[in-house]
Amino acid sequence: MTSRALILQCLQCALVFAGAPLLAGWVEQCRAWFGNRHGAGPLQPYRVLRKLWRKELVVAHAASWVFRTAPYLLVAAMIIAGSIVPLLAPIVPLAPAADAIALVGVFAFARMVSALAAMDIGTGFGSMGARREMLIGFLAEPALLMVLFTPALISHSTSLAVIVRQLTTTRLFLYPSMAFAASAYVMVLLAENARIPVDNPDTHLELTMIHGALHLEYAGRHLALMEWAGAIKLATYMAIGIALFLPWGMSATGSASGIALATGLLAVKMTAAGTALAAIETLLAKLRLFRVPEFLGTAFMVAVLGILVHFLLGT
Amino acid sequence: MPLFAQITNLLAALFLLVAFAMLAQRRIVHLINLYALQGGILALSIVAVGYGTHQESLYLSAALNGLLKVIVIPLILYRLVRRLGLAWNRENLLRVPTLLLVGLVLNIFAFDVALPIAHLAGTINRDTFGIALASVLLSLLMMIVRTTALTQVLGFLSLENGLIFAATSVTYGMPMMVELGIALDVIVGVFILGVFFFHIREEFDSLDLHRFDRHEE
Amino acid sequence: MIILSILFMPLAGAFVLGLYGHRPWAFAANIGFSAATAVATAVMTARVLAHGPFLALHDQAFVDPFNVFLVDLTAFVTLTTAVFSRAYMHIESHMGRLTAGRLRLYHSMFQLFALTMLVALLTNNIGILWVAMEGATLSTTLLVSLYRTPASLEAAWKYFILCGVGIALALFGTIMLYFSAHALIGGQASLLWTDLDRVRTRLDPTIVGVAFAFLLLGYGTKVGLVPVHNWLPDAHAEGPTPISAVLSGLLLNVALYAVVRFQVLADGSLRDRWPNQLMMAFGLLSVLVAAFSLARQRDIKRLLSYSSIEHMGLATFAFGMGGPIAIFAALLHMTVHSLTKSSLFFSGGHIAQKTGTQRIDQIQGLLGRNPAMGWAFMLGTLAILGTPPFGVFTSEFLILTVAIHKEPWALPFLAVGLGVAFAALFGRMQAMVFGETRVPKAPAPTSLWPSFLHLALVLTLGLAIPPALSRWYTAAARLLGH
Amino acid sequence: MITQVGHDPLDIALAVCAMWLVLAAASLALSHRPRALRALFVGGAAGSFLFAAAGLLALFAPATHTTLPLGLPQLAFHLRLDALAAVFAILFGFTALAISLYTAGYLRHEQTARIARMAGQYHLLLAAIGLVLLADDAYVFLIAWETMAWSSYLLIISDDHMVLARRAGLLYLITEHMGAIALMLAFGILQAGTHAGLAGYAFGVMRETTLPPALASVVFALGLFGFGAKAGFLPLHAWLPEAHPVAPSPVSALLSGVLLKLGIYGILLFTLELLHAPLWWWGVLMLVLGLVTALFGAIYSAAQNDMKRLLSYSSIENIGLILAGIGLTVLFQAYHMAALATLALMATLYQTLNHAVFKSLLFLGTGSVLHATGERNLGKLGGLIHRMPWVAALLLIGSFAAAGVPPFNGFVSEWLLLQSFLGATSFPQPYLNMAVPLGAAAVVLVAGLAAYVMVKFYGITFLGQPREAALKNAHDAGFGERIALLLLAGGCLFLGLFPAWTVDLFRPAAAQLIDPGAARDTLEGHVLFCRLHAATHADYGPLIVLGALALVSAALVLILRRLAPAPLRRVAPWNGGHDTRTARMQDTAEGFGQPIRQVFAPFFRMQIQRPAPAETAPVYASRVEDPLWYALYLPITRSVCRMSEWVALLRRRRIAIYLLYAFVTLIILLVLAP
Repeated sequence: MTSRALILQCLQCALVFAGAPLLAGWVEQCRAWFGNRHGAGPLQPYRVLRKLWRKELVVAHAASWVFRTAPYLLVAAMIIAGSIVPLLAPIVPLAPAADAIALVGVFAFARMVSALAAMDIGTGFGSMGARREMLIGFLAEPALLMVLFTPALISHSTSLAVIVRQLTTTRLFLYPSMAFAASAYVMVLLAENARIPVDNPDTHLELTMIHGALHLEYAGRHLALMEWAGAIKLATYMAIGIALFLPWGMSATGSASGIALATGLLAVKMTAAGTALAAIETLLAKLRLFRVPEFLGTAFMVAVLGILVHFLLGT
Repeated sequence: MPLFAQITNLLAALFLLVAFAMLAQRRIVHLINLYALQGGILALSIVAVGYGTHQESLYLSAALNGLLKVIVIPLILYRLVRRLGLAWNRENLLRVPTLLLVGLVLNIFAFDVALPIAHLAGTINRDTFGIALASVLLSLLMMIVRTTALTQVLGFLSLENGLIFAATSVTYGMPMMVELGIALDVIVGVFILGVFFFHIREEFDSLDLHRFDRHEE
Repeated sequence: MIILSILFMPLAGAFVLGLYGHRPWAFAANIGFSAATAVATAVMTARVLAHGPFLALHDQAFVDPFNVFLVDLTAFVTLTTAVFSRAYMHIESHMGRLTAGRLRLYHSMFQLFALTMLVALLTNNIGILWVAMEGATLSTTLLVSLYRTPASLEAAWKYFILCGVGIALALFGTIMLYFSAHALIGGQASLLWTDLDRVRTRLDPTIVGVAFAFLLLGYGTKVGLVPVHNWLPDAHAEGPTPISAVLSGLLLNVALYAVVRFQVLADGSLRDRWPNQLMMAFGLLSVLVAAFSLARQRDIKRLLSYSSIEHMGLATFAFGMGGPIAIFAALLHMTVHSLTKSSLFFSGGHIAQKTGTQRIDQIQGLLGRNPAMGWAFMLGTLAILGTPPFGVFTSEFLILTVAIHKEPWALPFLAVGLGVAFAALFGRMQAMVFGETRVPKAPAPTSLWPSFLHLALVLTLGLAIPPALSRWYTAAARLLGH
Repeated sequence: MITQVGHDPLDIALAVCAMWLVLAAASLALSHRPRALRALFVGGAAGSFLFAAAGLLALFAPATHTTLPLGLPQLAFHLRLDALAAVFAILFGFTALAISLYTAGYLRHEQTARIARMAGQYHLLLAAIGLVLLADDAYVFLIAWETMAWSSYLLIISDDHMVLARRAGLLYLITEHMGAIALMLAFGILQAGTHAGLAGYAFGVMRETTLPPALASVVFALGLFGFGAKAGFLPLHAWLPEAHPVAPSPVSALLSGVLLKLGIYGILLFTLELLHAPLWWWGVLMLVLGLVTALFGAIYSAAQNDMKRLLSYSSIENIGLILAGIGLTVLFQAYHMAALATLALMATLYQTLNHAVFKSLLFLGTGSVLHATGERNLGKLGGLIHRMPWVAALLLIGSFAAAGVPPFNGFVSEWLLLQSFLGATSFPQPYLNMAVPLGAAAVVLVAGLAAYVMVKFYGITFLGQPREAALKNAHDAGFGERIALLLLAGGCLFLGLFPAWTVDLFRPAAAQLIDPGAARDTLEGHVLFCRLHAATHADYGPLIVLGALALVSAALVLILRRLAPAPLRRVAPWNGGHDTRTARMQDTAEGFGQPIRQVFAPFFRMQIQRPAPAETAPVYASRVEDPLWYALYLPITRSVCRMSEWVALLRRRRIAIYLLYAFVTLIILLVLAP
């Protein structure tokens, strides 16, 4: 493990940690534009975070330590996830900690923590949000795993770094199976990050919200952490998608110039992905909760089709 | 065929005839008479066999059987019938002709079973085996169709007659010790039955067997 | 001599107790005579162990590896039953269910019954065997109707008629066998089993085939083989419990012993597997019918008697299969069934006595008030159902082993029979032993140690078979299998 | 590696079994001294520790065997402690250690008679389990196996005054007995194949013999049925959710933690050890059966409202996953893919060990809750984290472990299992290649559902507000119980964080069952992570994950303290402005399960009681029933009843009829006579 790799790892951590709100802001801004609104600008999340930071920390009487530790654990889990995905180069010293499957596991861990925290106060909304969140979780996870299986089968490894190295270092090769995987992945991403059509990130209306209900009792710096964790999660999912389906342009060796190029390319890809996400959200309408299984079931089927295509057409 | 063999065969035929008659008889007193008659025929046939084969022990056996089956048991049964007040009771037998027909079929069946065995037999009056088997089956049939305890017992006793008939006429008699044992068992059995009848009547007011089939699962 | 002394003890007992059986000391005397018989059999056993099998009384009596252990078993179970009967009948006479005369009758007939069974086992003469079996029927008829209730009279009547007819058929079979041997041996010896055994290959197959049909059906009635088993549940349920115990534990064994003796002869003569197939068919049918009947029983002793039918069926099946292991297993099965079933009748009898009812649905929660009774009954049930480490498991294990080798077609039937029997019997047992306590406190002391003693023996047999016993079984298996 | 062993591990294990028997007997003698009786459990715990230690020693020593002068004339008791048995011995010893300690504390307030009864039966059960693992011939095995069944039955109906307990016990024992009959037949066929007479019952002889495939398949099917009855996979699972709730909690823990695993042990013994050449379709059958069972268990556990029922369905789920793992192992083994077979076997064993530890933890925890509140119904619990901080904290670990999320132990086995699914792509049959990886999706779905269930279990029991006033008086677990829970939670953490070390425990077993080379090379690793070299390459480092989690959260806490030192203020919950003074505003257990019932409605047999609109005290209740109960168990019962009715028709209440039977039989016999 070289010092360059270490530097790269730190850079990546910082990038994910600090850049995630920007991405979230950009998506919001695009949605505003698509909705014919001005929008508050891509930097708005930072302002919100700063405001929450300063606010008094208000906690319900009934809250136990589960409630209070959850925000920290969530952010930590998301940062771990974000630092494992190859962002700029397929050189990730932390990669042995978790492969793609473990990454799904880390997200599941975070989901459980947030659901338990939401149930801690004992309010109706909290437990409702928790059960809906868990519902989406167990529906989305099989689909996500099937998505990840396609590249894993191609590269004979579930390690993201290995997959990306395989995809970037061989000459440009179009895998038809990956097209299926990519579309399934987008659907999973929408569900997992509480986006339309599964959830509406803008509303705290009880009938529609899923994710928002989990945050309902949080205030002050806790809420800030929760929001930040959400932003990192979105960024990480985007990063995974980019690493798997658009890995070109990453620096294979991790040289300074390569990294610079890769960073630039990453910014472009992220911007494009954010715009696309906003476009999808604007074009679609929110589904009823019990339509979500159908939606995710479709995602699962598409991912399975991807695997079958892989077997049929080979590599 | 020597004379004694002809006599034995004749007695065997009579024996079977009595068995048929018992199957069809309705009145208890007549049944007992028939039983005594059967016992007599049995004793006579034992004498005939004993004479024909020069076995003195068979005379003893004949005496034993005659005493028991012509005198002792019928006497006991008469006494029982009188004390139980059953003397002129008659039983409702369903369809006597059918019964006799079934008996006939049984007869044919028994002869059919006995035929190959009889061929092997070294004894002279080998054909009586079929008759013994037939009378055993007829007695069984009689037990099945009878509905009172006493008549059932008569069927049982007649069954036992058939057995002894088989033992003596076909095989020229069992060893004495065994015969004595069998006789002892029969007499004890009849005594026990006698005791029984009183208890049964005490408890059920009747010797009709239908009455006491209600304690079943 | 020794055989005479074995037979003398119960005979003397029958006489003495017939005169004084109602006295307070009669209970102990009953034990005393049984103990004396047991001692005499022990002496005989020692002699057999030392010098091997022997004939006695002008060849009319004999002891070989097959009957020696059954004689021991009979003497032993008679003794423990006498011990049990002391406590049990004491309570019965206290409760006024028995008059002095009946007590005399009971004690006398108990000894007489023991005598007939010993005679049946020890005699070499198949005619005497028949006489003894008939004697056993007669002596127990009186015992079954001891209470003179309508139900018991009915049961005794059924017992008498059905077994009487059965045994009459057996006599017919015996006569035919005698007939077929007469030409070969001639004279008195044609009834001696040892002589018949010598010429068995030369006996005429046609006659022996028919004779065996009669004998199997006849003695099978006393074994309790389906479809001629119908006397058995009634006789067991209505008589006094000690009699149920010896009926199930001993009489059925003795009857099966007789069947097997004849099977050996028939095997030798027929040389096809007809006798074997017949016994297997009867055995399997008994297992199945008994198992399915168990599910509908409401009376505790009736329940146990159906289980007896099942187990005798199993043993018959095993004898039918033949071969050293199967016969070994069948002998073991007879032993452990006898011990376990009498143990169950001991505890079941006390249960019925304490609760004042034999109806299963009125008994509940034995474990709460009378733990010893509850445990004895529960462990006994487990044992009889073939649960390891009790000995019944061992024999069933061996029977299944042989069945897999020789008669795989029978396996589904056996499995269904064993399974259904387990579910039915265990379910009934559980309802009685567990649950809210409804049982009143014991009115008088009980005598459960015979029950536990039997269970301990069965447990020992399940874990290890003593070499001496195993040698006997093996020798008997060789004797029967040739 | 332990090189020099003072005593033969087999001797130690045997001595421990004997000691348990002595303890069982001692409970009879001490039946009036509660303190001494409870001390027996501590003795039992010491024995369990020794047993586990013997297992550990046996892992790294060649298999030892011995015979005892008991048993049948030609078949003495054969005993042996090999690597496979050693793995299960460790599992059993460790779990039993915790459960024994727990029980010693748990029984504090019980009646003496009950303690005595439990002490006797419990130690008998331990001895029987130990003997099952040591058995090396079918006779000992069956003796121990059935003794285990009925002694555990007695424990299940410890509360025999409850009708439900009796029903459950009966169902359990009948199922077990049917299984035992099947096993007896299976062993019999195996023995018949050896042509060695009774001596063929020794496993040693069976190992040397190969049966023809048709017979082997019969043995396999019988074995699967027999062991399945114990392990509880579909459709033999029905006893599980009935028996666990009514049994005393330590017994539930032992049932779920150890007894079910012995079914797994048996299947491994049969498929990979005694029948050496598995056929591919066995694997597929077990795989499908396992996945169906797992899904069934997961879905049903989400719909339960009783703590222990929920956990027992979750046990069914885990058993399903384990069976799927065995199925994969057998499938790989049938095609001689040693590396993948090893991987799948390790996943199986890992899952087995994990489940033993975390499910015992959860059951013991529910025992403490039950003790403290007298309540098993989730709908009447809540907020116990404040009253029972120890139990709550330790059970949180257990819940995470059961949910299968990193860095806890449940995830490791799931990861290994998924990796082996991923490897299932180079079979000679293309349809297997396409179909088997889809199984992974089922596994993940099950894991997701497990997380759902655990959130429900933990959240409703420990979090939120108490749903009943009486809960305010709940007390935390006592000392003995706490030690046991700590031990098991520690086990969860150890297994979760040190997969490389744990896998080392399984290597000897994999070498024994599959291939020594593959066992050595398939998985490697050190303290930080474990690395896979099968068809796929991957790493997993739970310690890094945990370290990073701890590091980042600690850093965040520190930084935020410095940067945003706003004070903390306690207020009433906001709840979107709605009233929160009553605990009834919270989700009920039924409410929490509603999405599952909605999504999986076709799988359930449901009865829902909806309140009328005008009702003043509205009650909503739902009852979920097992369709298999109606599709399988009741029809069987009915057909047995019908059969016995037919048989009862033979009883005709007339002597004449009985005579007729004899007569007809005689005629038939005479006709048939040769």
